[in-house]
Amino acid sequence: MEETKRKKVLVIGVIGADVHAVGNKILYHAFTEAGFEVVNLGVMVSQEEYIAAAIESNADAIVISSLYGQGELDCRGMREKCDEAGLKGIPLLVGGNIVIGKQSFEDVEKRFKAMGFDRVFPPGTPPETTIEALHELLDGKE
Amino acid sequence: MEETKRKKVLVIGVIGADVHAVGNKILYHAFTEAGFEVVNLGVMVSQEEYIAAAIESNADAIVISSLYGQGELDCRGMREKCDEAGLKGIPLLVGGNIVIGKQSFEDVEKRFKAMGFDRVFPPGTPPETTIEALHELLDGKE
Amino acid sequence: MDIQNKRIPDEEFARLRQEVLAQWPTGKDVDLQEAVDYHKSMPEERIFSKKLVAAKAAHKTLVQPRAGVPVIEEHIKLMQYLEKEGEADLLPTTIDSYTRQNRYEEAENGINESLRLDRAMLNGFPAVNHGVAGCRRVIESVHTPVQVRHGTPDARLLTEITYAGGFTSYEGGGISYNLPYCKNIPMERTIRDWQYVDRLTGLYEEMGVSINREPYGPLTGTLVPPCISHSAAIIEALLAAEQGVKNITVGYGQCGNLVQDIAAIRVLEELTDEYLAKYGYNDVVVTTVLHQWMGGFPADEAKAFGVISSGSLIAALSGATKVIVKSPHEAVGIPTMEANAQGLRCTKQVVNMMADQTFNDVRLAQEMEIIRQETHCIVDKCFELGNGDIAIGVCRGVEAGALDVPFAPCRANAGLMLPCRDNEGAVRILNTGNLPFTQDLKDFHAAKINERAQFEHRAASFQMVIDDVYAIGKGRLVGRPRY
Amino acid sequence: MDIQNKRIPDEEFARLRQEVLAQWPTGKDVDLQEAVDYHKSMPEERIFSKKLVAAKAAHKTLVQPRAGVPVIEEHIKLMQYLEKEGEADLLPTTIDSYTRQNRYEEAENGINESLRLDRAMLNGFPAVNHGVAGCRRVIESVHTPVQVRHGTPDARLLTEITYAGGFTSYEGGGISYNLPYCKNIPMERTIRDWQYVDRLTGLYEEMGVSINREPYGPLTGTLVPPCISHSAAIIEALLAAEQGVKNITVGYGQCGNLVQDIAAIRVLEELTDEYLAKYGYNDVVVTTVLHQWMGGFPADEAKAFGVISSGSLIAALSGATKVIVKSPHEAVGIPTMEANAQGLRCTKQVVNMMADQTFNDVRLAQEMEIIRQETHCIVDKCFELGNGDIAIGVCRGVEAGALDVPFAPCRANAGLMLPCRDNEGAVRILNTGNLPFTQDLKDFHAAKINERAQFEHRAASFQMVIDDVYAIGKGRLVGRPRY
Ligand code: B12
Ligand code: B12
Repeated sequence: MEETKRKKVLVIGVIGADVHAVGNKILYHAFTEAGFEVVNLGVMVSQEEYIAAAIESNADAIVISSLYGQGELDCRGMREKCDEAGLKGIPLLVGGNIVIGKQSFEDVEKRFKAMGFDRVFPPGTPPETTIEALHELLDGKE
Repeated sequence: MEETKRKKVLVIGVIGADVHAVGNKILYHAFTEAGFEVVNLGVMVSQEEYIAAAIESNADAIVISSLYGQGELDCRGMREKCDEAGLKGIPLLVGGNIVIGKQSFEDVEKRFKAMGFDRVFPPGTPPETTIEALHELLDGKE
Repeated sequence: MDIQNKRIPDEEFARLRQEVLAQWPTGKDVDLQEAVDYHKSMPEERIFSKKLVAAKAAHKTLVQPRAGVPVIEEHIKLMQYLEKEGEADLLPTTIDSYTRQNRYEEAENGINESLRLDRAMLNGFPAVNHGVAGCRRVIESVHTPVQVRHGTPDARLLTEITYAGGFTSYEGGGISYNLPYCKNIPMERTIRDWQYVDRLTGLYEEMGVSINREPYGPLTGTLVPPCISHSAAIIEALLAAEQGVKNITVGYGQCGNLVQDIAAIRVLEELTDEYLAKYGYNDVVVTTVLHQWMGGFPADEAKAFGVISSGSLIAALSGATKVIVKSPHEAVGIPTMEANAQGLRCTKQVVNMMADQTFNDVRLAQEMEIIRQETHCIVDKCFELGNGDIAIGVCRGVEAGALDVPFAPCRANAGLMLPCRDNEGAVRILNTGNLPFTQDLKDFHAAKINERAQFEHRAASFQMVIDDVYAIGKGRLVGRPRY
Repeated sequence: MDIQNKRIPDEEFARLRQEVLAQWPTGKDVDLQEAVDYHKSMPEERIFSKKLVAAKAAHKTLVQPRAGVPVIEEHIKLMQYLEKEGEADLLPTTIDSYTRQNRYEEAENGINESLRLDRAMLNGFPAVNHGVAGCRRVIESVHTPVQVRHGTPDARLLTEITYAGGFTSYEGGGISYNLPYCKNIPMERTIRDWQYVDRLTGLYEEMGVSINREPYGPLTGTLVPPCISHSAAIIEALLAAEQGVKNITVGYGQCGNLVQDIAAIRVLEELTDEYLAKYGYNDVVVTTVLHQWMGGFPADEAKAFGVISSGSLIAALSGATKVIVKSPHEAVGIPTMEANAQGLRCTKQVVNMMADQTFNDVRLAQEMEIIRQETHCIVDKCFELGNGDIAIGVCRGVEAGALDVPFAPCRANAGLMLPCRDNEGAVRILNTGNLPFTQDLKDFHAAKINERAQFEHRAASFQMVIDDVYAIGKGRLVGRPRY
């Protein structure tokens, strides 16, 4: 039964001028193993590229990684661009080391939620937690 | 001229049930090198022993070490006992790791000054600083 | 693109130079002769190459942090703090990631946002935007040599501005700042652009100013076997020497196994000297740098200090000329200046406690010989692929996977080789891909990994690699099952 | 006083026991059979000897802090914190210094003052005052074995109470808790009193409860050459074995030179086994403990982490069964529980990163042989001085300076021997005093120190010793002139 259902589609990638590739390669592996269909855009992905890929693949969620610290600048306006492109309400997840330096994660989460992200994750979040969160977000929906 | 003057006499030792001997041996060496006459009582010295030695040697100052943390209990009443024994006003110096744990040194100094110590020193005070302080305290006096 | 390992002709360089300096308004403030005069007027305490040469002679290991913030005043405060409270022997200025991708407009925005929000919004110091005068303010604020550290595929303008700005050392190279640091840039392009950087360095050298150049050793910082980073470092040293560079520091990122790491640093210096001599560059001074563990760190600060110490030990015992230091904040974010200074002081303690000791393991000679053979295989293959021209050869070598960097984001990289640890934690090669290894070397790696697989009662696979990627962050060296 | 190395006869022991238990009111709560039943009812996770034996078999290095505060509730909080946040494999209960000198009235005052002022006024846990029930509250609050750590010349009552209180390991011995820990007590007295402790341990053993005993390795913690602490440890092991102790951990305090330290731990285990076998104790399990640097620490916490890491490395590479951990607060005062846990986690990281590695220096065999020969000289001399009885022999040996501890405060110690570091930082002997060394050994030490003296262009003297005492606190291993 489960087997025959359409796999959920994720668009993943590392945003901005960020080249941290290791986590991205491992997430691709882990998501695929966990039964998702994954469109991996790799590193240095622009907002436009995520959106184009999400439209093309009819994605269920966009999973944004940012490691290098400039994520806060890179992520601004992403939700608005999704809305404009007709991806209203598409789940946006962000994780990695998404701001500069050791900051209170509560503040950081607030800031990114205000920017329209549905889920915001602190540094070092393991793939299992990420996958759990995706199931929570997506499993009810069809 | 200097040479012929009577050497200043110091009574030194480690107070209470404290057996930290290394600093004591080095202080003995350093004070002697610096031209003091030193009566070294070693470790585990009671208040009474300091006082008896100071009287006997006609000491110019008592230098108390406490390393093991229980110095605060061990030092209580020392000034009063000196007064009673006729050592009114004898300079009392204390140094080492004189309280339990990492405490604000300002507080510690205040507490020990209130107990009648003339000079109170933080952990790791080098012999040079100690000798300087002794000169400051004793050089004017005759 | 047409490249070769030949000194860029003066004319061509002059033409390129005009283009480069026009890339951003601050370029116009660069005046080579004035810059050279400025360098010559600097006190010796600020000259990187001199401090390195002295340290090498004295068998001393110098200590250097990474650090950079967007606003000049804050950056000066940071440098002064690391010099004073961190006891840094050498200082860095780490460049932000927009500048690294030549996105100066975005960098400008980052500076403005940092000022507006009163917190850093860039991950480094945007030196191009700050220009020559801004750089000089930094240099003049300290009594320690300062190096530009970045990760910039096309670093030509950055080099012009920072050299004119008084920096006396410069990290990077056409391989090491391509494969780990970009996505779509062909090798020919970065080799070419770095020939420009090296030629500019050569020009300064010819005008009497010796600027230190440092190929970036650790590459992706993640399970990079010594032979890979050594090959990259040696080839970049050769390319630099051809353009007239005379003071080179080759680097290596700690892998975690003591014997392998110490062997690696020793072989790195030896082979760099050997290849430079072999190809006729006889007046280059080679020093070495050990980078403390460059992969995923434990989030806990006390544990991070343990990792930092282990790298410090290796730096000292291997006799590296300097060590690049991590901070206890590594897993979380760019360190505060306090955390950065803590990493430095911890390192200093260990380096100094080990300064008088030597490491003389019975396995050292064998490990050195393995790294020597592997590196020879790769570098010589690149020469062969370039018909004797290493600039051409390295591009072909990367394309062919003869020089293959694990976990590299760049399309130019073959990505066929798969590393993992052996049973003592040395980084070995699970799948040699197209590495031009002899059968003996392949057998050696297979045997080493097989030993571990048997010990762990599992077959060697990508899961083992993943376990190894996480291992140090989780408090181990070898990613054993069920940790 | 009349002593010999013979199991205390049951009758005599019973008589002594009555006296001992009457020394302080809490003594009356001790009931041997009830205590044995209590031990037998404890879950295995709380049994020290079992955890050590398992670690030894698995070649694992366990991690243990020092810790103790005066008030029971606070002490329980501390233990639970170190177990959970410190990831401690083994727990301690460090006893305060009044209890160590049997000053139970002052300890009582210290407890009351601690309660009144709401801060610790004692440097440890006054277990005698807290009594059997108090101890059991501590033991039952954690899932980890707990050891009594102290420095008590006459520890008989403390042993009775803590054993009945459920502690499963006990540190100390008649040499190691005399010479560094008191001023006026004759060796005969402490040897005698520790025979009591060992006999009590033997009684538990005979009743089916194996309590681990640990001679205190580091002595004064200050430039103690391996042969000195090894001799003390071996002799204490022999004395303990005679009284029926079956599970012994011999210890050594890190000196700072990698080769010497690793050689020391390896020889320590080997020689203890050898002597136990030689004198007919064939069923004693011997494990080892490495104490992280026991001398003066740097005040800076980041630097302290460096020192802590260096000891962790040695523990792992030497294969010590456990490592006793320092904290970043070491130079300043008794650590907060947070700082203590930091020291533990830092240690854990390094120990685990080194767990799969081995150390195989070419000089290891020679260094081991030196320590072996030196220790044989001392221990055998003590046997000789006692006409074959080591209890008598060690007293005479200490008196004669055949076993001589540097910087010891006790009058019983000869204090003729003077240690200092050689040019690589190994602790050597500048003045052998009355150590019963062969001429070869004396020459070896002289040559090693001479090498350093020449390097430093100064004669070896007490100033060199002083420089070495301060060196690690000032960030170096060898106290070079002008640091
Ligand atoms: C390896 C590494 C590098 C390598 C990267 C090689 C490569 N191309 O991949 C090199 C050395 C090249 C590098 C370069 C730089 N790096 Co770097 N790097 C690291 C390091 C040490 C490990 C990263 C890693 O691979 N971890 C292992 C993988 C498996 O974990 P991960 O990346 O964290 O990803 C996992 C999770 O985060 C999570 N996750 C990731 N994305 C998402 C998304 C969602 C939605 C969720 C739920 C979870 C999730 O799942 C992943 C898999 O488990 C980290 C620090 C650390 N973590 O220890 C610094 C770090 C990320 N780097 C940093 C920086 C600043 C840089 C540089 C700017 C250089 C500099 N100033 O030092 C450049 C940036 C270049 C650029 N343009 O991007 C900073 C970022 C600072 C900040 N955010 O405040 C860090 C944190 C180090 C530090 N403390 O300063 N780096
Ligand atoms: C070596 C040592 C030991 C050795 C001592 C051997 C011996 N018999 O001498 C051993 C291992 C036996 C030991 C035992 C104990 N120790 Co101890 N020990 C140390 C250590 C590591 C170094 C001390 C030393 O020798 N330093 C080198 C000498 C040259 O320096 P110094 O002693 O500080 O003395 C210099 C200065 O302080 C100054 N000075 C000294 N006195 C005075 C006086 C004046 C007036 C002035 C101006 C200056 C001055 O000049 C001296 C010369 O430079 C310190 C921590 C540290 N400092 O790193 C802990 C330390 C002193 N020990 C400590 C403790 C608690 C103990 C024990 C209770 C065991 C325990 N709980 O761990 C027992 C106490 C036994 C007892 N009854 O006293 C604590 C004290 C805690 C506190 N105050 O809060 C310390 C600070 C460690 C810690 N952080 O927990 N210890």
